[in-house]
Amino acid sequence: MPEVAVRELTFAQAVREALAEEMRRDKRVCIFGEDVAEAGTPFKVLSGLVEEFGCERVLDTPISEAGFTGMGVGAAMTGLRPVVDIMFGDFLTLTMDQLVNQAAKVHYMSGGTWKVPMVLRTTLGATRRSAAQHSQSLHAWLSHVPGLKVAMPSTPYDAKGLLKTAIRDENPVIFFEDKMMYKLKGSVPEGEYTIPFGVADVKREGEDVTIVATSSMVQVALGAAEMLEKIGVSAEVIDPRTTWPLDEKTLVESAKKTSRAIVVEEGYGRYGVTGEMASVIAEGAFYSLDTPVKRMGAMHVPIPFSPPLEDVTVPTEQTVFEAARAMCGKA
Amino acid sequence: MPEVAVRELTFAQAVREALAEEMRRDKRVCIFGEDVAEAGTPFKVLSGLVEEFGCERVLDTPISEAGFTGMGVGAAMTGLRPVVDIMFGDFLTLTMDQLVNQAAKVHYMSGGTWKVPMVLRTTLGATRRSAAQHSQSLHAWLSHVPGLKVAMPSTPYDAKGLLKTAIRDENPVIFFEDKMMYKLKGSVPEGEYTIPFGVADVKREGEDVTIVATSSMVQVALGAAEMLEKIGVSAEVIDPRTTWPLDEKTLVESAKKTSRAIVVEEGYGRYGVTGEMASVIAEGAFYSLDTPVKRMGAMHVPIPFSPPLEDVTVPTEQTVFEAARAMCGKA
Amino acid sequence: MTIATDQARVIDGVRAEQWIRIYRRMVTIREFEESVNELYTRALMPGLAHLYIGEEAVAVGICAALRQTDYITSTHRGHGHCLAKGASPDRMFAELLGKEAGYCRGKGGSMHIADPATGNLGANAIVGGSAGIATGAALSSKRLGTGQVTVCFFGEGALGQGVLYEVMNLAALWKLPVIYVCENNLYNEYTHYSETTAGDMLARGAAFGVQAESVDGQDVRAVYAAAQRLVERARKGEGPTFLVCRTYRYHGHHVGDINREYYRSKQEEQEWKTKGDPIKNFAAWMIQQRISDAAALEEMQKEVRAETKAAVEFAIAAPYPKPEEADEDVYA
Amino acid sequence: MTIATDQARVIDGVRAEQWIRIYRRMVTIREFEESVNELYTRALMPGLAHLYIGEEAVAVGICAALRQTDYITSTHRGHGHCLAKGASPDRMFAELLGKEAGYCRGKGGSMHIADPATGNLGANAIVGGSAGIATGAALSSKRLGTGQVTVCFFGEGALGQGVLYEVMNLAALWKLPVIYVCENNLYNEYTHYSETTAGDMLARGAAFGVQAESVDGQDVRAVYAAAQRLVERARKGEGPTFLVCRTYRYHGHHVGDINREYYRSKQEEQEWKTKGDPIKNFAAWMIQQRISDAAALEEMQKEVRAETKAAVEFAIAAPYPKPEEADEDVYA
Ligand SMILES: Cc1ncc(C[n+]2csc(CCOP(=O)(O)OP(=O)(O)O)c2C)c(N)n1
Ligand SMILES: Cc1ncc(C[n+]2csc(CCOP(=O)(O)OP(=O)(O)O)c2C)c(N)n1
Ligand SMILES: [Mg+2]
Ligand SMILES: [Mg+2]
Repeated sequence: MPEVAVRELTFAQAVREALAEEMRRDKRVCIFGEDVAEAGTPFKVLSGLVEEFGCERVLDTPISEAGFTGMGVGAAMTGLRPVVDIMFGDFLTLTMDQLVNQAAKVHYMSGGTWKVPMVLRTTLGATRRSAAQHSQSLHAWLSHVPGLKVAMPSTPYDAKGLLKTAIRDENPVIFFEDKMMYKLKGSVPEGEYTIPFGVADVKREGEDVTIVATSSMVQVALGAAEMLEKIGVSAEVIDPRTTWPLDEKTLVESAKKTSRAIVVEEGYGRYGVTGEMASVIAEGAFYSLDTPVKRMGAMHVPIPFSPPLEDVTVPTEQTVFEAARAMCGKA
Repeated sequence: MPEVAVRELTFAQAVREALAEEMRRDKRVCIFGEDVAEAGTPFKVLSGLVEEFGCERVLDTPISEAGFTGMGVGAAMTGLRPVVDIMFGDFLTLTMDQLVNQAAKVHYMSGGTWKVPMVLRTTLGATRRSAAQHSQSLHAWLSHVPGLKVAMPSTPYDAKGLLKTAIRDENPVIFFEDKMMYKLKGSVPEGEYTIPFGVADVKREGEDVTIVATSSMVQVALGAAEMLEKIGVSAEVIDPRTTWPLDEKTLVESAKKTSRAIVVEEGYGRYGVTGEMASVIAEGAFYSLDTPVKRMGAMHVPIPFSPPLEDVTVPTEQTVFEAARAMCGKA
Repeated sequence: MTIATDQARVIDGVRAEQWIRIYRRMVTIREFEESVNELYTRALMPGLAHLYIGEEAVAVGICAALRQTDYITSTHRGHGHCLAKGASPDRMFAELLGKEAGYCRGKGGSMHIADPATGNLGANAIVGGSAGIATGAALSSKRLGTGQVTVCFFGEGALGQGVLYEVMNLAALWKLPVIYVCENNLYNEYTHYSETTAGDMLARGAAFGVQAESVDGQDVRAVYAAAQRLVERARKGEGPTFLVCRTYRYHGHHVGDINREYYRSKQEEQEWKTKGDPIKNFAAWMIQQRISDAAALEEMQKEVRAETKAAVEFAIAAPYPKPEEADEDVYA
Repeated sequence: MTIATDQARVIDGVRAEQWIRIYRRMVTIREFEESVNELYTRALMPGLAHLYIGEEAVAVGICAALRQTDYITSTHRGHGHCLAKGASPDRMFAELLGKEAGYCRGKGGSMHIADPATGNLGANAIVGGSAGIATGAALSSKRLGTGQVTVCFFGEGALGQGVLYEVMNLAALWKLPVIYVCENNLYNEYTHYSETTAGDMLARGAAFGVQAESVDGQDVRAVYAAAQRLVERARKGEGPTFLVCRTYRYHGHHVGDINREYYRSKQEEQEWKTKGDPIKNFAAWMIQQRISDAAALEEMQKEVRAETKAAVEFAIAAPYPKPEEADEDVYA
């Protein structure tokens, strides 16, 4: 095997590299969204792409989330591979009809004849002091909908590999990036790799408690695991990487092994991802669990602006650490 | 106490009576939506209201779900008590920004100064042979969102009492009616009553297994309970009536008593209501459960048109019966 | 043979066979829909359906100007569009009855007929729901240089949906080969369009940079002429257009909408049927122009009727999908 | 005292005090926004903010024609609207710093200032997000017969959002007392509006039956005159209007948008600032008309600056809300 150079890239760079590689590989791949071209998005994630691929393939749109998402569906059905950019995950509210009544159902309703190989990239995540309409993590909604796939990378490495898989998938994929992770660095090998959907990644092995986390909460969980190690608790951190398809087996097996599980999520705690994953574990590891699965999601409030308020609405290394410590009976 | 006449009303009549009573009581209450006036909606739920209250208070709108839902928010903030009619729950996709980024957040974002006393009535439920865009049960999405309340009546009695409470509530309430229940009859006392939110109703007492169900699935659960009785299984049927606020205590206490629980729902089984309720029970009744909580939701597919396909996508008396029987170890 | 048409609607170079094909398509749609109504009345069809009777000239006039590889998107009232674009009645009926042999293997039903072979991107049960898809298809054609044109059919009720204006704006900005065809049959379900539509309909295209015009939707020759012009324009890369077709649905909003007098008068219905019938008027013109004669047209009608009957029988006899198929086709 | 204005913009009966009040509001906004920028630069403000500098004449000209009980809705770039409608700078700064004393108890921040006392239904961080709310408020006023008028402010970027047309159509059908004020400052974030807006802007109102006009948004007298006319029209029950104000933002899209040359030239910015400054031009006119003189205006500016400074200090000193407040105010 040839040696593969591994570099440190930021999360944003990894996303950009995945897009650039796929656009070089496949002329049908194109990007559209607001301020994606010269501006390269407000987060500068796409900087440089319009220069390389031209404004025929990187298209600035009006502020018409429903309209251009719908166009993504039609374009995907007819030969392009659009990557639609929705600047903030909060604006998914405007695209739900196109995603749920159209994109997710076209293949099924047409008896399997039409396909929608489209990717919709958007953000999630709070603590940016952006208040209630720019801080939500709404991935539970999309995970609820058959016909969609949902990817939630937690590292630069995963971001690149999962995005390439998403672009090559024949189905609509919603790709969530935590806006607070764009500057996070991690090693990313040069050259080609993809990461299959539906395969959880054990980010850290452990024996005493399983922490299942998604997106940036994986980083939080890893931080908590370090703290736990210092008090003699060995935490296993599992990242499902895609909420749909969901790798139930890995979640369940880990919980069986540790007999304790916590689900950490930045989406709202009620009627969302924590409920699903906790149920899967509670059912699959029923006879092994020492204690109920603990769910930690965002507080059931619109995200407040004020820092001291916002900071208490989402799980942190400290709160995860404390929950795990209590669960493991360490005072 | 004066004797109260009890009549049999259909679910649709109960809804209409609640609206008529509230409109008589409070001049600020008004209705808007598509074909709500002379047509009285395609389901004829509102027939007669425009005749009594006039077209100033029962307003036909263009096909602009986002627009008139948004107007509901503004009207509610400024002195009206609008009841917005969204013909099919599937069209909620078009209103999500107005409901989630506006209605749900106005009170909070304004630091408690503005209020949105608005009701949005819509439908859920499959098996009407209406295919994938007219059959969804999307209440999990709204239940996920802080700032909204969600009511899901299962009988004519509950429909009337919950709707009156919804109209008097100072918050946005999403009110789901199963379109297949509109002709269901049940006794409804004449005159004034309301039903508080967040109080589950034990629709049938039992000892061996708890069946938690919402909306028309309560009727399915009751049917299954009858079948179970014949084989010597005593099922308790619990109807939370509102998914938010959720009466966790009643769910948990019942499961503690019976040591077995099934959650039956017409929403999709993944990342939705079954996960939430199963988690609540699995956690609260952890030390009492004999067996994992069983989740029964709609199959993870867009609802198909063809009757033999559609019929297998949602729980039925038979499938609930079988699940409960297996759970109770009856062959 | 080239036909000289009357002053108002000159279309040069249309051959007699083409007019006859057009006529046959219109009759096919009418017969199809009459059978749907009957299937419903006989309780043989699950659910409901929205009949296209009265509006045949629109779908047929437009689709006659399209190539097989051109795209259409359709609506809840979509049977006419699908047939006009080339769908065959037997598989359509099979779909309406929820049978495996249907265009969607029974999964779509009346409101979701789709067919890649005839460029049918799918009917859509969300009012305005296909505007994005149609515009996106036009983007593909432009980017891939295929020369295809997309027609987006919708009722005037869809003018209430904002997404339509979002994509019209985009189509104009990007000069996409898409034609927005508004079928103004006067009613959004049970409400007259004048109660739901302020301002000027044509101005709604123009305001977004989309060239707008209107046409008598009961006159297939006029529709065809307009379509040819707009399709050519689109194919040449001159951008999107908006065509409002004035038409009328003879039946209820759906097959179950029998008592309509609270929203429209019997007299109004009668007038449209007698004065504005697209099939009768076109037949009269063809006879007058000696493109055909009464006997030949009657013969054709009989043929179509027999074909339709056979298609219905095929569909009734066809098997249902197996329940296990419910979770196939969710993912590609 | 009645002022004779120049030909093009006759407003009879405006008293000198009113012009002076208007001027003071504009200066207040400018000073407020300069301080916001400074708070950001000094890292004293959490998050970002979108400055209104350069556009003061629009908010002030419009709101000067409104009563306190009239409603407005605002945008992400909302400080100017809120102040023009009567908000006080101290509680605004407190909100921007996330303090308990802020208009929203710190829960809203820069983009969500709301205030029932001044009829401010709230700023909105969803582009186009307040169009429904504004139109609904107008429905209330009409139904309850209160005579209130609602102004819906938005940037030209919001013209991309379909919901705007949905509610314009409704406002026209129901003749609601609402004025849609489009602030065309030429840019949607980092993209020139000509790349996102096809057709004709004014036609977009007219197409939905909403009377449309445009005005020089840098000339507060012109804006005020137009507003008075449209407000009166709305109050008389004559229905909705659409007013496009041509204006310019001097700073970046938000406080962090420093390097702007990839989307607009320094020269363009310079031209607007020198030729089109709404405050300078209005000051010159007031002096020329002898409504005030340079010394008095300078004095006023000093006063405003001192008030602003005090307001900033108030906000900096004010306490944060307690973390336990995070789950208060979710439900009423
Ligand atoms: C988004 C949405 N809202 C409402 C409906 C219910 N609905 C179905 S057809 C219809 C009227 C459509 O009128 P129009 O567009 O004029 O088409 P027509 O039926 O006249 O052909 C309505 C309101 C729907 N299917 N989708
Ligand atoms: C629905 C939605 N889409 C995108 C954004 C991101 N965004 C914030 S401001 C803005 C540009 C707005 O331009 P315009 O309406 O002209 O207002 P201006 O900033 O020029 O005052 C965009 C795209 C948003 N806040 N909401
Ligand atoms: Mg119509
Ligand atoms: Mg702008």
